[in-house]
Amino acid sequence: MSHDAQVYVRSQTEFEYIKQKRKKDMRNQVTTFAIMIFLTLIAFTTVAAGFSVYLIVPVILLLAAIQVVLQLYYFMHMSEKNHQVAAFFLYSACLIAFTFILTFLTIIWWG
Amino acid sequence: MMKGLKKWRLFSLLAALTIFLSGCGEEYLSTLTPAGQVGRDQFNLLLLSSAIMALVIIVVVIIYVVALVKFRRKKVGEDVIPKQVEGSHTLEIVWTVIPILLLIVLAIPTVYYTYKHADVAAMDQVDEEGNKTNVTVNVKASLYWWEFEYPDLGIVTAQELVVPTDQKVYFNLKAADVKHSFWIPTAGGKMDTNVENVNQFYLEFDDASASLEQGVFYGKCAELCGPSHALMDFKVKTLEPEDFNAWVETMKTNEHVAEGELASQGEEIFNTSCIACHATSGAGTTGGMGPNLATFGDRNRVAGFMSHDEESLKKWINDPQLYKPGNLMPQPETINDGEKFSEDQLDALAAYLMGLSVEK
Amino acid sequence: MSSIAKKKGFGATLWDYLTTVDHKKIAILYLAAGGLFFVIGGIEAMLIRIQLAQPDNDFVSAGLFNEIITMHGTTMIFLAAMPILFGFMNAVMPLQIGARDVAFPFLNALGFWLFLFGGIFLNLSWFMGGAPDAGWTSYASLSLASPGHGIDFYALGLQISGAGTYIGGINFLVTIINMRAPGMTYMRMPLFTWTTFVASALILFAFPPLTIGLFFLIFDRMFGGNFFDHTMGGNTIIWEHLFWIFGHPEVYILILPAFGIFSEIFALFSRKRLFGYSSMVFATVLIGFLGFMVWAHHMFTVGLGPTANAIFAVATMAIAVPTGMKIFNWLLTIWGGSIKVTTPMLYALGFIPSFVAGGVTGIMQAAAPLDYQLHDSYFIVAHFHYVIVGGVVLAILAAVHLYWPLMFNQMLNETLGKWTFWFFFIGFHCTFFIQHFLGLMGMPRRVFTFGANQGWDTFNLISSAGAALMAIGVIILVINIIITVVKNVPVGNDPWEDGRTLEWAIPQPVPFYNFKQTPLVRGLDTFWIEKQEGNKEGMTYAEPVSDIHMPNNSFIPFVMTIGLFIAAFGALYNGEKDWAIPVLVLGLAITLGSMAVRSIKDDHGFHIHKEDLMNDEGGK
Amino acid sequence: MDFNKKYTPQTWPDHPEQVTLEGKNKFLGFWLFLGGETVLFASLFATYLALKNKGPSGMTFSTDTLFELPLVFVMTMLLLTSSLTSVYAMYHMKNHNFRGMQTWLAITVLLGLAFLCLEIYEFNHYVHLGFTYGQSAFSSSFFTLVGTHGLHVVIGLGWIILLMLRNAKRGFSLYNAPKYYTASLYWHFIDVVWVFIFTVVYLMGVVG
Ligand code: HEA
Ligand code: HEA
Ligand SMILES: [Cu+2]
Repeated sequence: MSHDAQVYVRSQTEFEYIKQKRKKDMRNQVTTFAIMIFLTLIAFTTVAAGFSVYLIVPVILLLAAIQVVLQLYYFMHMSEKNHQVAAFFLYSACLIAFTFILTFLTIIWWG
Repeated sequence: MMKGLKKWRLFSLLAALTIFLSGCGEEYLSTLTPAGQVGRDQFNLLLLSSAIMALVIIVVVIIYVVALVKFRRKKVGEDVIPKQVEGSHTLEIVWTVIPILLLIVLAIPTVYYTYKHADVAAMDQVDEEGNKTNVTVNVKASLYWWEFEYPDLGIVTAQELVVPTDQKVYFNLKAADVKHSFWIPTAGGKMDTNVENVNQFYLEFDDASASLEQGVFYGKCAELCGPSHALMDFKVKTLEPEDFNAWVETMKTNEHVAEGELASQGEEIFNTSCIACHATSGAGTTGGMGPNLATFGDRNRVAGFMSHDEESLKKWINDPQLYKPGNLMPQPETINDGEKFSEDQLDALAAYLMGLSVEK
Repeated sequence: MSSIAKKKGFGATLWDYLTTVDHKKIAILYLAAGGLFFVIGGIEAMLIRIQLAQPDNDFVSAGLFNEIITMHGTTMIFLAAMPILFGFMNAVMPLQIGARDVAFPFLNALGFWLFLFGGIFLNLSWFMGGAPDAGWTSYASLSLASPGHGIDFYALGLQISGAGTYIGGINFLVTIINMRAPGMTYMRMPLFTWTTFVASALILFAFPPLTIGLFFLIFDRMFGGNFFDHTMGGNTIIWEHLFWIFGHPEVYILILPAFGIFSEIFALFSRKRLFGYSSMVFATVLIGFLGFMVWAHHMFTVGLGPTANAIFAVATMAIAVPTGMKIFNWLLTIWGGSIKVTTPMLYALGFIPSFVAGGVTGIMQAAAPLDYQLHDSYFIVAHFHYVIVGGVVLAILAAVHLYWPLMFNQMLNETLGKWTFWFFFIGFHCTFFIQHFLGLMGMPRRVFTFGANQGWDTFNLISSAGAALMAIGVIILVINIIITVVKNVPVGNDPWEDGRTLEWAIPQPVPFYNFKQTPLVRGLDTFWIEKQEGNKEGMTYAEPVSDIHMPNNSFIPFVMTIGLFIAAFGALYNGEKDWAIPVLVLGLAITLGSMAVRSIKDDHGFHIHKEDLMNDEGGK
Repeated sequence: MDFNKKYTPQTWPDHPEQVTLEGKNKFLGFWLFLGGETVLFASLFATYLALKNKGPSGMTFSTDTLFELPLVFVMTMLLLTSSLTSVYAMYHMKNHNFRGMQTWLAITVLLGLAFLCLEIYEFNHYVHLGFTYGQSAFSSSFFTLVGTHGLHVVIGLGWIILLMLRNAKRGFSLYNAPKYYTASLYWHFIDVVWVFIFTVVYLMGVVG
């Protein structure tokens, strides 16, 4: 049973529709990619331009976060349904990861 | 009435606990016989938490025993199918809220003492003349011995910490090789000596240690540091402030002269074989490869744990590895032209070392 | 187990077990290997107690003593407790949720072999120049300073066996999420499945930090890294953090499945539904979550500063609340039930006061200023043996009796079982209760001996005497097992008569494909529901009999493991022997090669046809 | 029933990676694995941040003088683009266009290889400067963090190449679709990690 996939034959219109839809999705992916490149460019230019550290660090971290969200949600399809469990575990991982980094940054050194 | 009864119960529980607990252990070593304010704070926290925990255990055990007595199958009947209860919200709230309250009772003093015992702001305080108002000790832990430097007083000692009573004594803790942990159970909790940073805390001592069975408090290394971790003991001598000041003065000025022929012979041997690692004057700063021996004759133990007599001293000198495996003192062969010390040499060394004293 | 052996002959059986991917057989392997390591760890414990029975004892030398405690702690935690629990998870969890097997049978086998060979590698250190001697926590300054190869064995061995555990964790998670039978919603899962789930999630997040910590240690010791060498800018506290980020969740990885086992037992032998099921689930998840936020309570004396200490102290105390929920739910489960004191139930009843005693001392340690006194003293040793032995080991012993009929279709002798219990239980309290006071009286832990003048003599002697009682208990258990296996009387399904969950409904011996037809789950405690409704078969089915797809056995997991095992020797002798790097490369090549074979070769498994299934009346 | 059943674009399911139970399990298991990987890299990042610029007394290496942004920028572009090309590959998988998928994967592999070459060049350069693995705690943590990422790239490449070779003659099936899918997830994840590396290690390093 478990390996048996019901074969579902699409009608021609359905097939055309879904092909169109995929194409559109793919176009969106390319847009996402353009945004990612753009974000990267900003990040590199802020650094190259030599603004204040207190400005640069939060900005590039934010840009990185946005970029990662784009990767996860679009390239890795986390925006699609069927990903609740995956999302739950990934967020848990991020939460834990965050606490580690926070402690390592704060309490490992005593000043 | 109910409230009074409860208070009385808690009080008698605490009283009983105190008596029971302080019956355990030796006065110079046990955390149950605190010798200063820090230890006392921690002991009180122990009493408070034990009382709460005893309460929890009693409640659980009562429910448990009653259930066990009332609901055995023999009692309720072989074929009875009990009612399949799902749960109870009321009960659930009860056993969530009550533990939270108990924990709050424990958490408040916990947080308070955490900050209190970490407060070393007064460490650098000075009086009008610019002298430090408090005694500060730099503790350096090495494979298996302790060095105590008094930076403001310009003296160093090893293996036996000498501190004044009735004031806060501040400590800077550091390890020289691997991590150790500095612990005087009667005086208060321990603090690690790390390799990469200096830890700070303070302790207090109420009374002079002279009245104790051994005349000293026991100190321990509390972090596994190698084979002889168990033997890395030190002793603490507490003196009334005047006595302490007197001790400091002699430490600073005391020039040791070997008395008698044997001791002088010993001094000679010492100066060829041992002086490279061991200093014999208490004045100075840290940095010796081996423990400073200026107060050797006043000590309570040889090598931190062997009885303080010439017999153990000679045994120790002639085979340190046997008695404290893994320690870094050279075997006699390496410092005495490839041979063990002869019995005569040992006698001489022992006489010399036992004569090193600032108290006699 | 014995029945197959008779039919097949030794060689065939051996091959069968070397290549098996069946969760039931892998369970047996885990149980056997874990049991062996438990005895080894137990013997080490006995050596510790003999040495400490009297002051100034010289039964073992100082260095050897440190090796013994290190190996005792490491063996017990990584190679005994966790694998035995994995054994029960493998044996029981898929049956409880109505699955044919775990999600990745191949990886299941791989996980087992990695654990076993990691353990063997670690224990080889005894014969190859000395065991690790820096404590199971292996704090970096000491573990870098430790001469010889002991610590290298520790780091590499744990790395290998840790990989096995990690794989197992993911496997269980996916199994539980994806392979529940129809009707088995999350809120109908038996508690043992729930605790397996949460424990596996903890494994998923707790083992990577350990992996990293061990890699740092390996690089520092064998490949010229500087993570912990403070003269090169390194920092030993990083190891302490990484170890405890792993270490604290690890203790919940151990205790949660134990909680699950006891939840099954209390319900079963009280003939009563688990009280407050949903709050039990909630508490399990909450403990798992909080378990990640408290690790620094092992580091109160490190000098992290009062703010960190205060935060971690309060966070630690919070764990008492969900744990308390569980304790009271169990009490209310037996309250109003019909309690039958069988051997497993006896263990469960012994567990409650023991674990509560251990738990509350944990809360005392959480009070940071008090912990300055308790840390690294025998009080800590008392605490964690109370929770581990009083919780995890009692659960393991209970589960051995409870699930023996499920795994082997035989029943362990109840009388001997009770003897085991009483010896073990009395010995346990005798050994460890007194250690609280030793700690308060100033006795540090990890001391190879102690002087006579410190007031610790009597208590230590009592403690050692208790350990002897525990050993007697374990020996009775071993005898019991031997007798039972030799007698080999089949008992059929539902041997405890009040079984509530699916695993008791399945015919005995369990067919290798588990369920002929996928069951339909109609509520919590589905077997109980069916029985109450008079269903003789004990199950309702979700589908007609149809072909079943099964995975093929495979020798590749074993080969992959051997590759890593060989590579570990190469790493160990790096910079010392000329052959080290070639051996390292060879080992890795074997592993990678077999991985490639696995992915290139088609392995679609096989089918059991409907007709054959119809004729098969259970049995093997 | 049969894994090798031939599908046409018209019958090919919408989510070929999640049709069979094996596929579902792989899919989920892989996501969980990525959760674990997140924590793994977090540990590496945390350590790197704690040890950044720490070394023996008198060490002259520091992030602001060591790193060179142009190289990192090129590497970033290569990897980002390869992420897009693997999206293209998955697009063709959904359309049941095997040739298309293999082609895009091949491009992905080439981009990945280029990235790898630059990384090797970069490491080699540092070693020549004297910034070797054992030079300091900083160097150890840097090489370990970035090297672990590099190792992931190597594994990802090996995996994709193996898949391409193995299936070159066989075409699509429900047996290999989940494998392609998870491989592409892996590749994206590598990119996610790199985003943090170029931000936290290089950009924040250059600012000091
Ligand atoms: C299975 C293993 C296990 C379990 C379950 C626990 C459970 C707990 N542990 Fe323990 N612990 C260890 C294994 C375990 N521990 C080990 C191995 C070590 C030492 C490692 C080493 O150094 O080698 C250790 C060390 C250790 C320390 C460090 C001590 C030190 O080295 O200084 C601390 C400090 O906070 C601690 C705390 C706790 C707490 C708060 C719990 C809690 O989860 C307990 C919660 C349970 C209860 C509280 C009882 C039931 C609750 C009620 C009945 C409700 C009412 C209760 C109250 C209101 C209090 N543990
Ligand atoms: C799962 C974990 C686990 C378990 C089950 C145990 C079980 C036991 N442990 Fe321990 N222990 C640890 C985990 C565990 N321990 C850890 C983590 C440490 C810290 C290590 C460190 O400091 O680094 C420690 C440390 C530790 C110490 C402190 C050492 C020190 O600090 O110096 C002591 C001392 O008493 C001790 C004793 C015991 C005893 C008596 C048992 C008993 O319960 C054992 C019972 C088992 C048996 C008695 C089996 C006996 C078997 C036989 C006799 C053989 C029969 C033979 C055949 C049939 C062939 N353990
Ligand atoms: Cu803990």
